[in-house]
Amino acid sequence: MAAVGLVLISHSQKIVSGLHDLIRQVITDVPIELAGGTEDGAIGTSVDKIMKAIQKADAGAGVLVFYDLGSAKMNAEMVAEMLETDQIIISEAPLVEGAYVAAVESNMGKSLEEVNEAVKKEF
Amino acid sequence: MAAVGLVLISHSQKIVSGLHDLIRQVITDVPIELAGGTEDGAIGTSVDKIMKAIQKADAGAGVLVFYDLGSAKMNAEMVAEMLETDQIIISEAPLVEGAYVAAVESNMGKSLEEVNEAVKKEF
Amino acid sequence: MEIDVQTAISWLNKANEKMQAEKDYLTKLDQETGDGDHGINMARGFSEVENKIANGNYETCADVFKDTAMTLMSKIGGASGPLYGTAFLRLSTALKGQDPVDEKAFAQGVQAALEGIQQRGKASVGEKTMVDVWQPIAAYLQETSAIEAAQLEKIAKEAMEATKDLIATKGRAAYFKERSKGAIDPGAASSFYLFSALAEVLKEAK
Amino acid sequence: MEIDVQTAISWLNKANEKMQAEKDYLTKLDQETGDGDHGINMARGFSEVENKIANGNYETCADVFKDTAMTLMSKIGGASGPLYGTAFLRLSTALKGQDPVDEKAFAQGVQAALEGIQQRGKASVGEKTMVDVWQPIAAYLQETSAIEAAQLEKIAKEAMEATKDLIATKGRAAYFKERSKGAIDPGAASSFYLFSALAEVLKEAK
Ligand SMILES: Nc1ncnc2c1ncn2[C@@H]1O[C@H](COP(=O)(O)OP(=O)(O)O)[C@@H](O)[C@H]1O
Ligand SMILES: Nc1ncnc2c1ncn2[C@@H]1O[C@H](COP(=O)(O)OP(=O)(O)O)[C@@H](O)[C@H]1O
Ligand SMILES: [Mg+2]
Ligand SMILES: [Mg+2]
Ligand SMILES: [Mg+2]
Ligand SMILES: [Mg+2]
Repeated sequence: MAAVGLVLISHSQKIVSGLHDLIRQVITDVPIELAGGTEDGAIGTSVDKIMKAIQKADAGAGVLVFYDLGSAKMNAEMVAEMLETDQIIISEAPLVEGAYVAAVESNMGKSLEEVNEAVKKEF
Repeated sequence: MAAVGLVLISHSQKIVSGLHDLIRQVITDVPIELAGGTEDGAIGTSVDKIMKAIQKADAGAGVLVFYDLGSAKMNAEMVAEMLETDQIIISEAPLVEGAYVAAVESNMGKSLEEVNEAVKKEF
Repeated sequence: MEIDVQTAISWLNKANEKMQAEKDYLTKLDQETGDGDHGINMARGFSEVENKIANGNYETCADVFKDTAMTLMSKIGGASGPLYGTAFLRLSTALKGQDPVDEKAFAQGVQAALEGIQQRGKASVGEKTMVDVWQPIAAYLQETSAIEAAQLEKIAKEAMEATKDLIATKGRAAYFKERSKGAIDPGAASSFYLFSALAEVLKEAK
Repeated sequence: MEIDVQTAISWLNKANEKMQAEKDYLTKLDQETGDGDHGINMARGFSEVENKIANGNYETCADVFKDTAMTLMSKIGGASGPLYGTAFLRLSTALKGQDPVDEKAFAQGVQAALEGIQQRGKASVGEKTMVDVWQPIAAYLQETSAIEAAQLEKIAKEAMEATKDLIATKGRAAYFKERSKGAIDPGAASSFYLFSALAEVLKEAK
């Protein structure tokens, strides 16, 4: 069975790239896609990057999305609406700490709802 | 009057470097020092980096420390004990979100205790 | 007065002109309590909009506004991207099937845009955001029997200036709490330029 | 039996030998519910310790253990750095002014080291950490009237193996909750090697 995918959104490409390194030391089998920085790599977020990341991270078990600042959340919500699926949840947990927990939980084979609940419980 | 300094500790150099970029867009006048990765830049933390960062970030108003995972906290606590000062507080707030709030609060000229309390209140 | 494809395009081009001219000012406003990129965001976004619609062959205003929405969404890396993007998307949807657009339909479209901004950003009036300009403009357009350009501009301007005394409770400025008081909200300012561009275009079209 | 500078150095060198030999095994254990670096951390840390003390000119065990502590702290990038670092620092402090160290003083030193680990990591017995090995060892050393090497090793080994059935509630393994059951805790394993090295050195010294 496919594992719940994670999408890490940050205004900074470096933040999500480093977070990816951190998680990959521990969890290798969970789909993780990054959407860091704007189209041209500046500080900000990109709807197109977020859209592609969400599509790529969904291996059939849905996607849990983590973000840093509020404007990234707005972009994520817009993408979720465009994709018209209920297989995307935007987590309100802190980016680094939340994504780390989610990776471990997803790796246990839990469902999207279960991973989201497990993450919620930690924060 | 000096502003409360921030120290950002992460297992990943990239995470704190990106977080620094993010905060510096908004707040330029608060001392921020980074302690990311091990001595040789691998994933992990370094007591020596943390020690230097804390000493450098203290401009006279104390230092608020943010970290990602528990072992980074142990290292930070060890440094705080070695430096034998009560001008260091290790924040339990999430790294990215907490440090962003702290930078804004420190920039308002608040004291170490006040910045720490303001950050606590947000999480 | 009616709004046709040409008026819509002129509006957006005029808006771009203003965003370019006020780029530094918008950035300066955003430096007060934000990340200092609002001028860059708006100048980039609207210049891409002008390019995009210059190359299009449009039959309806709805199509013009849809491309505007998509361009702003994908080219702006900050909060104003999804917010203005959603606004123009809702405007486009509301105007679908009507061309040229009469004042009543346009008023309803702007009301839909306002609601889109509020749905996206969860801000009410008084939270020191662009909503504080869009709301009185939407109200005026719905109340009036004939849009007066000067009145439209005046309402937008006063609404923008009134954001000065507000405390931000949404967006990045909210981190500054009481300190956010004293400066005009950047998004309110860019919204003023948008409606002031509309006022000018409507005046010329008369 | 007494522990002098030479015994202390032999202990640490023997421990290094074991950490090098078991590097892959420790890493494998840490891959189960951690980040897979415990073997690397211990091999690196103790090899640096061996280098450091080879170049020193020590008059007391306390000084040997102090350099050991400082080296482990600064050369290990994970939790085991501050934990073993604190342990050896407390051992060093407890032994200050006594040389050679008699069994009673050494037992008190190990007890102080255990307390240091617990203060640093906030773990109690049963949380599937190195504490689960250090605690019974400290207890044995304090109870016995004469340290028996075989008994020391046996206690450490059994304590390490008992961590298999525990659920981790401290450290990275705690993220895995019930899934952390079934494998030996890496830090418990490295602690076993440390005390097994001590047992061998004490046996030889007899
Ligand atoms: N939640 C929100 N609801 C409505 N408007 C918002 C919200 N957040 C931000 N804004 C508007 O966006 C403007 C800032 O835009 P911009 O600087 O481009 O984005 P960012 O803050 O991401 O850098 C603010 O001045 C405000 O008018
Ligand atoms: N809070 C703690 N208290 C006691 N021991 C701990 C604690 N956290 C971790 N450990 C020990 O450290 C070991 C892991 O060490 P290591 O892999 O070197 O560090 P990291 O987990 O940072 O990669 C665990 O197996 C456990 O024995
Ligand atoms: Mg901005
Ligand atoms: Mg921005
Ligand atoms: Mg490890
Ligand atoms: Mg590690």
